[in-house]
Amino acid sequence: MSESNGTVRIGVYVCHCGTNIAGIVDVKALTHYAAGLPNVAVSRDYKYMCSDPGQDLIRQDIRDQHLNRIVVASCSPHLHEATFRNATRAGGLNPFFVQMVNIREHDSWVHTNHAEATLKALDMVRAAVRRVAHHEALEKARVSIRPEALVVGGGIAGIHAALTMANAGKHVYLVEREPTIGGHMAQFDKTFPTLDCSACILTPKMSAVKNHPNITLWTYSDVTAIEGYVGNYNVTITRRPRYVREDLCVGCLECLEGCVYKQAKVPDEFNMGLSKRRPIYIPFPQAVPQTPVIDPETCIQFKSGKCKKTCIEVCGDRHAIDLYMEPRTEHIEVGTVVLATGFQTYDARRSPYYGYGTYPNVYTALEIERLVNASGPTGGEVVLRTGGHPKSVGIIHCVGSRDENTNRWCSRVCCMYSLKLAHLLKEHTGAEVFNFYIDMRTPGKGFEEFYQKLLSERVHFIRGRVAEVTDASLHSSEEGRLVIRVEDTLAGFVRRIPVDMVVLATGLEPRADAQEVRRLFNITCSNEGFFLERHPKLAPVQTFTDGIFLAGCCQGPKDIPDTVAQAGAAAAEALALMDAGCVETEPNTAYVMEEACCGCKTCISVCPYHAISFVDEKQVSAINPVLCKGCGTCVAACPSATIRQHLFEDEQIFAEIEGILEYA
Amino acid sequence: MERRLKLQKEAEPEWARRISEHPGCEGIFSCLQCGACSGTCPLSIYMDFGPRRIIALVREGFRTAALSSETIWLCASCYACAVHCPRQIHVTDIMYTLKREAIEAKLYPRRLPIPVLAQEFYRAVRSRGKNAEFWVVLRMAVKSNPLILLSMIHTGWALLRTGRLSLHSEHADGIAEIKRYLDMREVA
Amino acid sequence: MPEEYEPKIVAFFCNWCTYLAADLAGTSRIKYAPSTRVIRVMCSGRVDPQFVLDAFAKGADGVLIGGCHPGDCHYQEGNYKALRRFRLLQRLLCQMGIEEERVRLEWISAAEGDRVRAVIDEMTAQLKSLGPARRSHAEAA
Amino acid sequence: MAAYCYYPGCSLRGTGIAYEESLLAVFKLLHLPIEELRDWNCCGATSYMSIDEGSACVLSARNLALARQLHYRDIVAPCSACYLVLRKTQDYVQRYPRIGRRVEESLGAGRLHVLNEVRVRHPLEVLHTDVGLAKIKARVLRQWPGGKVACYYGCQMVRPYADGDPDHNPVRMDELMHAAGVSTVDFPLKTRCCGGTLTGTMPPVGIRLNEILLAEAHHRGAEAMVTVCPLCQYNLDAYQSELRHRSKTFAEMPVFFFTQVLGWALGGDPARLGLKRAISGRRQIAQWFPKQRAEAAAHV
Repeated sequence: MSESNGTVRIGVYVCHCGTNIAGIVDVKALTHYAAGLPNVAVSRDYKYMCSDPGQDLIRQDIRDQHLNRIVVASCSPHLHEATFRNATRAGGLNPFFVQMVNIREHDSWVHTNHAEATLKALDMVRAAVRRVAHHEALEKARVSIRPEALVVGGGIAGIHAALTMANAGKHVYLVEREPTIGGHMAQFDKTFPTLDCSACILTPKMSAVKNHPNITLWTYSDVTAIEGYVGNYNVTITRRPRYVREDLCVGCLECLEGCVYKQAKVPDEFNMGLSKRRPIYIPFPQAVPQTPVIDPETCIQFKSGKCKKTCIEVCGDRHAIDLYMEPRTEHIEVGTVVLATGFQTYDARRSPYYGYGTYPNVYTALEIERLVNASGPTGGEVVLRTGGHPKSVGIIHCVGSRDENTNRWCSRVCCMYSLKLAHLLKEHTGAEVFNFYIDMRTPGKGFEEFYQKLLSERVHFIRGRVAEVTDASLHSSEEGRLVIRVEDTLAGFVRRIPVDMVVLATGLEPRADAQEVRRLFNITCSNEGFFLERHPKLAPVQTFTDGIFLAGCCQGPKDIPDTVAQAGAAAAEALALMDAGCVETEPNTAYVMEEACCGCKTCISVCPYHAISFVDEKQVSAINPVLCKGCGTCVAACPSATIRQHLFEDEQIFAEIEGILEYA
Repeated sequence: MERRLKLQKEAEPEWARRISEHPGCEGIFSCLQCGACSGTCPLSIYMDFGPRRIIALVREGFRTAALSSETIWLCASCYACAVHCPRQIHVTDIMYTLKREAIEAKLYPRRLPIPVLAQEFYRAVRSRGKNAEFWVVLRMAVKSNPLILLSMIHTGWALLRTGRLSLHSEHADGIAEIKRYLDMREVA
Repeated sequence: MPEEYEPKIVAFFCNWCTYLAADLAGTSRIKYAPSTRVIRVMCSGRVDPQFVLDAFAKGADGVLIGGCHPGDCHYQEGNYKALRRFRLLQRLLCQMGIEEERVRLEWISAAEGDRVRAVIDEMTAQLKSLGPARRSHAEAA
Repeated sequence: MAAYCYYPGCSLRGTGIAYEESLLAVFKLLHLPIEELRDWNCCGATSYMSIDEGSACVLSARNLALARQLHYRDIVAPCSACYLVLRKTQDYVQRYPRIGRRVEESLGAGRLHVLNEVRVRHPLEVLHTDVGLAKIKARVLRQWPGGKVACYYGCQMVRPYADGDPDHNPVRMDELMHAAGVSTVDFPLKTRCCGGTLTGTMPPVGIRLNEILLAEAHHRGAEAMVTVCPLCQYNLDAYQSELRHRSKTFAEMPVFFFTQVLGWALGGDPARLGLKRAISGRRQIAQWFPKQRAEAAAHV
């Protein structure tokens, strides 16, 4: 190859990106200018450099023009660096002789003045031309990938991802925080738009998880630490004590009846507090695992130590109840991670004008899911908190969505689940149902048809954001009821509509601990607080940390079909990595010029990966390239400038600085 | 029968843009038309358009319709809409801006005493530095709708009897200075 | 072209947060002053004080270093190292007569495209009011 | 202790004179030094804003600058409109350069920042926060002779510059009433607008708004309403006889300033609390505060 000797011959390729770049930057002038820069042998512009003919230009020129350096002025290296490296390799040149110039995201898309944008592009290309001359041939290192996967979160996303990978023969650890898997989907009554029973389609999958030989399920557990890197993550999981041993419990549930509390007294989380449970409980009848859990906050024995412990009596010689259970720590090694930690619903108390928490007959949508459910707290009978059945119901959309004062985003599922609840409430009670919406969003298979069905069921649709729910009446017809005040924006006047029940379609938001989880897994959140995907279109389930994938609502609100599809995609990406068995890593590691090292050990203290050790015999530092992640902090910290970094050599960066400022 | 067709040539998009540059009016183009403002407003039920439709008129540039509306004058500046708006649009400030524009363009509805009151108040404060409730209200009534006076006799008497109505109009001591301040023109 | 003084800022953006934020500003079509030229580094911890001195010596009017928010560093704590180094550097530059507004360290996460605009626009305005950097001081370094 | 700077605004010298009387009495009873701002001028209120925004801010700014010049830290504005306009001016001169320039032109260059060095306070907040509920409770000397009251906060004091009390459901006045031994009713319309000047300009509309408020207060079991704003008090107070003429079921009730209630509880001289300035509910007032009792009480 020509790279090691002889003169530097650079090819510069300026991409138009249609009009994305060419509309602002004068690409002809840029190409012409680049041609005149030192060492530039070829300078070309092309409509789409990333297209096959564009890449062919590079391949062809490497061969025909004996190029040994390539500069591509186009988009972000995060998008197409791999593309142009591959093209370079295909042309017979080491792929690390490429430097990209980001004249789209960093130039044409953010500036409006043609002259200034072009000037900036000239500077950037000049810097790259200077830099690339200092590039060297590098080889990618290979890291092996362990065939085990970790799935965090046991809602429908986590369940589907775990089953997919387990079915492909990989061992999967599924970690769930709650005492059961199932997530929010287990709480839903029916699913839109088909009105399948949510439990009927979910519980078989939950059982499949339990029975799958390739799945280790840890519920009531948290991931507390993760170290390592793609293919080789060391994960620590803390399993909280449920005080009932999963290995000994047979799931007879006699202990529940045996509890000294003959009346259940504790608000039932699964039923959104609409029913009570005992201190020893299982969240719902189909819970997986079928092992009860004791809540130490409410158990008399834990609170006072003076309980008759009838649960233990009932359990008898099965000895499954162990009040001295301690938290257990598990250490596992996995190659990939799928995060499926889900969402939380908006706290309706944050919108006090809708009266949630003030007026008993104001409900959240999730409460209604339980209320209409046949196995719910009322057996599916819609009974008001104040007693009786509602004759009219108002469903308020966009509570905690599309609102700068609370959450800005559209939660995507509320229109459809509100339609579903409208249908179910009408079906269960025959009540008159009013929907109050800002915009009706039904973009999905069968969704618009469902909307039509609801219209034909004579459900009222009033376009307007509700101003308030009040019990202050203006007329005898309103007395003792809740009045919804809203501008009917289509009819063009303000209306007061008395109802017996108000349902708040609360939005979806990131979990309260999303930021901690993000830090734990070293990934990023979007402004809203949902986990950020690597690329919104081209890498929607990847993160910026290799080997960690996203599934479900932790990445943004979505409905069940989309969640399952995304979970499948995340599983497939993880499987692709694990099946390949190894991955190439960026050769941007640091290395020590032994002969110049003064042995001061400054570098050792700054390395977060313990990749640097001190070689006593030689009195110098040495860097383990497998552990080095390529941050370059030690390079900057080294007082004798003896540590260097591949791909980010000092000369390369100095050349870039000089290139930028040459004509300044 | 009123003809309710609007031709696009009647729209003044440049005016809309100019309005959006006034303090508090930045939000007109991000309005969702959700109606939270009109629903919250205690006075929208008396208005010809209500705040939501006023925003719709303004951002589409229907200047005359917006400025000659009664809606903007019925706004009592209670700020309920501004606090409730999911786009945090300062609806009250938009109303103020439109009131000023309407007075400047002399498009405000003449029968309405509210703009008259505003102007009388403005004059009183300009000349005395303080408001004189009695005289301002009296002049407003005389200029707009003297019949209002009839309805006021009773209240006026009650106020006078309880010592709450001052016929004397107070001056601020620094009135000369205040006048000088107010006469300064805005620097470009 | 108008003869208004246009400052030139050399920016060192970390690969994982600020560079991505600048990419996001692009995909969101956020507009900002064309004063900045970005050099990509893997981590703000890689920014050697010499790079900054060199930039001033070669005629930069300002240097902007962008890293992940504290606690969010892709490399755990490289940004803390950057911060410590930055404080020393700022003192050194001050002694050399380079105003402290000319060098900035900002934490900008990958989601904060608009913050890229805000920081660059603000810094550009400040540099405009300061006028061109006195190169001689930096050369003396 | 630095004195509070008292900014009466025009209404407290007219229709709201009872507010001034009772406010000053309460401050005196609590030994809070308060001095009237020398040479104050009108804040501009909503009407001036409707004609000329820049000048409206100039008017307010002059008061703030005067207060600062006299080294006051807190300017107490009892009228909700004054309170809002002063705060809005502080906000706008910062937020909008155009307004800042207009104000600076009048005040003199470089003096804009002084406007925000004065804190604009509502007396409700001063009594609730600076004095505190415990202290007020400890100083209560008289039992409230009337029944339950409905606390009505109105609009401009709670929106948009609420200063700590939640704008949808403010509670400070209710808590002060409880501290003074007065029971309050749950009043859902506590921040619904009274219509402001509409009672004068569009009487049917303005009076209807007040009718809704009064009827709801009555419906909730209140025997009186308590207010924090001279305009609210006037609107609720002045048109009740008209409402009574229109509807047989309408029940007249007194409308107090919160400082009148506090002044009574703290043992103030009833003659100096402006109780006689009420237009409506005079029968109840005469019954609750009979002459002898008032005189006897004055010597507590």
